[in-house]
Amino acid sequence: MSELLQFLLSGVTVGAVYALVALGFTIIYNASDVVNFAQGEFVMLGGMITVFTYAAGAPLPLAALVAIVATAALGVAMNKLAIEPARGAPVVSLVIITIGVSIFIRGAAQLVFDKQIHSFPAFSGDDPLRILGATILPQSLWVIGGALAVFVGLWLFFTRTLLGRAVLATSNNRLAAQLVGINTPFVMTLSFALSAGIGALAGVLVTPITMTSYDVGLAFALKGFAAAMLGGMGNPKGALVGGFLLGVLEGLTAGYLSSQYKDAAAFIVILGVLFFLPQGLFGRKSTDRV
Amino acid sequence: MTLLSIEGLGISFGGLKAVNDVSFTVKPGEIVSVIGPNGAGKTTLFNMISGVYRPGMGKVVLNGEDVTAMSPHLLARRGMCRTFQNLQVFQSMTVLENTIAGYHLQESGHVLSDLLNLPASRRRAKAAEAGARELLKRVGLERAAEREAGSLSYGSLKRLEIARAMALKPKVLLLDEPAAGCNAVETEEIDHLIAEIAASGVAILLVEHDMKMVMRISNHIVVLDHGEKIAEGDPASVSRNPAVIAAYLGAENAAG
Amino acid sequence: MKTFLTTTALIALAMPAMAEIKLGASISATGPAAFLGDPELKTLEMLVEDLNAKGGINGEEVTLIAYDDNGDPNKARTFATRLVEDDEVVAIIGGTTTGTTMSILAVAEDAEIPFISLAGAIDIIDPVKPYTFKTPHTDRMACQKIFEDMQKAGITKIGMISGTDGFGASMQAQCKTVAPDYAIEIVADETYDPKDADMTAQLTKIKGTEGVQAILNPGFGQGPSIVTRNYKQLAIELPFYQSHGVASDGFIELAGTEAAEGVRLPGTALLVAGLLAADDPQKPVVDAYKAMFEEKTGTPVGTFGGYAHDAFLIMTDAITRAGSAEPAAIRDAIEATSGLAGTTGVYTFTPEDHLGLDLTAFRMLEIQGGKWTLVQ
Amino acid sequence: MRLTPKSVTLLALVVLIALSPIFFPSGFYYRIGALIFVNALAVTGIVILTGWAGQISLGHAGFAGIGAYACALAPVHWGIHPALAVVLGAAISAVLAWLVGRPILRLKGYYLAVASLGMGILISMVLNNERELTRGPDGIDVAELGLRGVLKDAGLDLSNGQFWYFFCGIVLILGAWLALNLRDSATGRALRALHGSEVAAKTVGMDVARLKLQAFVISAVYASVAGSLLALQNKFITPDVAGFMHSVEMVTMAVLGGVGSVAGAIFGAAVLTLLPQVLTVFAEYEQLVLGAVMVLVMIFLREGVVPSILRKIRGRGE
Repeated sequence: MSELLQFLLSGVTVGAVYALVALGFTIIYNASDVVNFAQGEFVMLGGMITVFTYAAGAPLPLAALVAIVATAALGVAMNKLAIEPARGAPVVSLVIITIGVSIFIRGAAQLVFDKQIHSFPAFSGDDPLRILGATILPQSLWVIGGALAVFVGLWLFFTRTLLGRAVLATSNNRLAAQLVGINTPFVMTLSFALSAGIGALAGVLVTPITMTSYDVGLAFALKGFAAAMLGGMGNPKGALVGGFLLGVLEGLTAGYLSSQYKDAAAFIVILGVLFFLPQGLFGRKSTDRV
Repeated sequence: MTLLSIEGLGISFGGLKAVNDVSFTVKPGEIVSVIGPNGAGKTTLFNMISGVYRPGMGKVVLNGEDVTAMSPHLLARRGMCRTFQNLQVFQSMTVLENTIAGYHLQESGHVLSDLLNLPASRRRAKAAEAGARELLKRVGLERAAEREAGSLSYGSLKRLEIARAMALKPKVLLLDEPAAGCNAVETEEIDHLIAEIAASGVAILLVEHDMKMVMRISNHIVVLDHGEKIAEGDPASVSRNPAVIAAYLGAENAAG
Repeated sequence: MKTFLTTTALIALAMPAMAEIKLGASISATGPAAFLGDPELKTLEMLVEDLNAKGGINGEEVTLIAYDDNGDPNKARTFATRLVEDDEVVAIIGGTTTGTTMSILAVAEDAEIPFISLAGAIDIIDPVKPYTFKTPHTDRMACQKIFEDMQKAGITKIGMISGTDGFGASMQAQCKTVAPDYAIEIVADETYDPKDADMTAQLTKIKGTEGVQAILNPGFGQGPSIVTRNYKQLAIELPFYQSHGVASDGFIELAGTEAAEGVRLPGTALLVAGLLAADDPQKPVVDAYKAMFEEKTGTPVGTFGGYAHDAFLIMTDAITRAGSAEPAAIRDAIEATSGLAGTTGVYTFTPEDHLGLDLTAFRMLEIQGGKWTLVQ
Repeated sequence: MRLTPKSVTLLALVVLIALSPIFFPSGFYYRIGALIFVNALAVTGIVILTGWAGQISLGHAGFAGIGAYACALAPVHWGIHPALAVVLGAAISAVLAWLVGRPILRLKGYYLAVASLGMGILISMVLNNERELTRGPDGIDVAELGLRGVLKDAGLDLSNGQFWYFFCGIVLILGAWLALNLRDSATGRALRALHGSEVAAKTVGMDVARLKLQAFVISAVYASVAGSLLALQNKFITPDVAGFMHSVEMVTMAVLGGVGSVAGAIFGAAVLTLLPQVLTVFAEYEQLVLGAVMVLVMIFLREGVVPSILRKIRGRGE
């Protein structure tokens, strides 16, 4: 029983990491239909900038804030320099562009920072909390809490605020959005800033658990992408559920079947879900308009 | 002798009945037009008949066979083809290639034969090209054969779509607003083309806004409003039908 | 395409013409093995500079032509071909991973160019190939060293949790092969992906396995640090062994002093420089390298940079003794190396042994109070 | 004979492959040439799948992995000649593509991307984890093809580098010929048509699902043969050949050069294969440059380098 609980807690910890990354994908996708494969690099930057700012003597909260703001600014720059100029390009070109940006950021990070592995102290210490014989680190609660908070924030943003609806409107029909007076360039800028900021926040929260180095981005991006697609791209609920589902699946597979093939189990489930629900669990259904 | 028979066809989107219980028939060589105000459900009806949407109720019977919700490529094999209101040409292919694409069923052999460029593949490709050039001549596009389809004018694209559909030698041809966006001269050209195709024994089902054209060429007219069939008959009787006049006037008043 | 080829040709030609002895290197300075390759490349560059400042070898300057293979074996093979055919080097150092090493090895053997590898697998030198040598202990030796220690403590049943990267997977396989020699049974065998965030599921499974007396974690990078923290999180009381893959101060820092307490691993003299006896043959070379590397890079020395140091040391020693920069002469001189103290151990090559180290070169270390200590 | 674009491409390819060695300053360039040809072969498959049929795959390296490991394993375990192992690998890849393609090709855009990504990761995971069979991440030796020896006995003595240069070159010419045949055939036209408008393709009788599947299978065979050639040439292979980054590399080569054209694919393969060789002096900046090139080409030469340049030339000519 405590074993099962431990597997679940392990899965939830990992799942919260995936969910946080997946949530970052949602906003940019909603505003521009672009799946940003550089999202993982935002997570890396969040961790690395915090590490180096903290090492330079700044208090941890300030270092984290610097990282989030700097990464958000970088997100805006990415939009202006790489995404806006490629408006209307086919999906495969956009995939290449965002992968190109991610390779670029990684290349820059290895020059600006270093190639070592880094970490910083957990926010609330390292003493594990015990629940019915199973344990969880306080930092995991920070990550889970972060994922939930970002989810609630996004959900309120998209459903309750004018700006959030403007983002959705821009995604549905850019021209129409412009016609009703939505400042679409601003919406795009905002979405990239938010996505990058959320990615950096994820990096800040998970680094005490997973550590960070210049090349952790790709792994985050792939798992976050998979989680987001599992849930249905563009839907914050999908990202949250997809992330936790993926994590718990991995935890249970590692615990009960084979740790070697836990990633396989995750991808087989994704393939299975897409077979029956081609838009993911909560994705928007689309019909051909002719 | 009925070729195509629509029996009680209907569909709803999110609880809203877009088309409800529509029935009519088309005979070979006959031109049947479906008219109605904007949003009456004409294109939706077309999409159901041509297998793009799955109907919620009713049947489509082609040549005595139930073909309801059958995939468009299987309908094509059974002799049904269509054009699109919002143009579905293969933009980055040449005009000639677009037309040859219409010969797909006659032209396609085994993929290995295509890879190796075997004589059989070459022969079929040559035959398709010859046929396509002939068709382009018929619709007056032979001079544009090597141009990229995306560079053609709207009217030319409409004719290209018809040429592509004719390449299939269909028994039933569904034309969704073939004259929309065309000027008077172009409309008249299309007008003639349609009459010619019908004369060769093809059953034609037409959605069209240009009332003059509809009245001129149709043998039979079906009128839709709010997804329901409100009238049907020859052009003269339909144009006198009070329900039809009310629907159109109502629509125009609402729009105006 | 032609213009590109000419561009490469020009760049190749633009290499300094004054070079006397050309040494080649293909190192994984970026990519998944950058953690290992980065200090290796820095070490080589630093040592070449230092050597030339001291007047080179037999009065001749040494030029290092180093390529970064990203840890991709295919690229490594291409760079090895380039080193041999285009740069015409007399010897090659490199192959950060076993995969890249195997690629370079084929080229070097074909061209009869001496090659010293920095990777762990025993397959590299077993069977012996005429031109291939290596400096790190084999992963099999690491297993043996650990199992020796376990045997002393009366441990017979262990659980393993290994990384799925080349390093972890190779050591996992070797440990399974040699375990019976030490009457040790592997009762639980789990793995994790190098980028995984949490290994408590695997550890819980091992912990719950009947009869486990100790746990061994072969791997490198951040994985072992996370495993170590999870170990503490789950309050597992069993003896915990890590591999030489994490033998650097960085590991203690990342895992945390508390979690790392009591962890044992087979390491090299480099980690315990301060604890070496004054008459230890390795002391001078270890102290010198540690001082130079830490001053130059500002980062603590690790086992992997030490491998590159030793390869360079063996190579330059052999060229000096050969009195010639002919590949065949260098090869013969390397094979005749005897009693040469490096950071990893004291090397003595023979025609049957192209590793030149034995188990004594490994020192069993234990972390206590955030410091490495020697297990007596 | 009329000079069609097809014969121009093939002729240029033959001339380039035959004459380039005249300018090689050292034997190393044969190696680079052979690598370019192998990459170009795999990328030609991507042109068929992505350029013509418009379907994305982020998992094609998986098929390269199957081709490569067929050559590593079949000769050892079943005593099959390496040349036959290439065919066996291609057959396995084709069957797998056929089985996997049926469900996943129903997906569109990013959903297809993630599904193909999953497929590639599963293949690479099997190669990494089934140590008993594949010897795991450290890689496995591959048998000698033996053709070079046969040629030598026949009086044609080529160095290892030369042999693989010309052998891969000939296979590439063959692959390009097949692809160009396909392009202008009924199947190729149908693939390009369904890319333009799936619904219109259906209405003219094209079996869209079947066509996509054919493109998927053909491109899988291209990737598989490329993987085999790489393994045979290196006489050693690791699971990296099936890794995600290799899949991305294939797509990048195709898109940079021009995903709609075989010539573009070959150009893209050449550029990306040469890039790390040109940048060795600035190895630290390699990633930076690669990333920047990817972004800039996609923004300023949207259709890829070759088609964009051809269009400019033609535009000026008119």
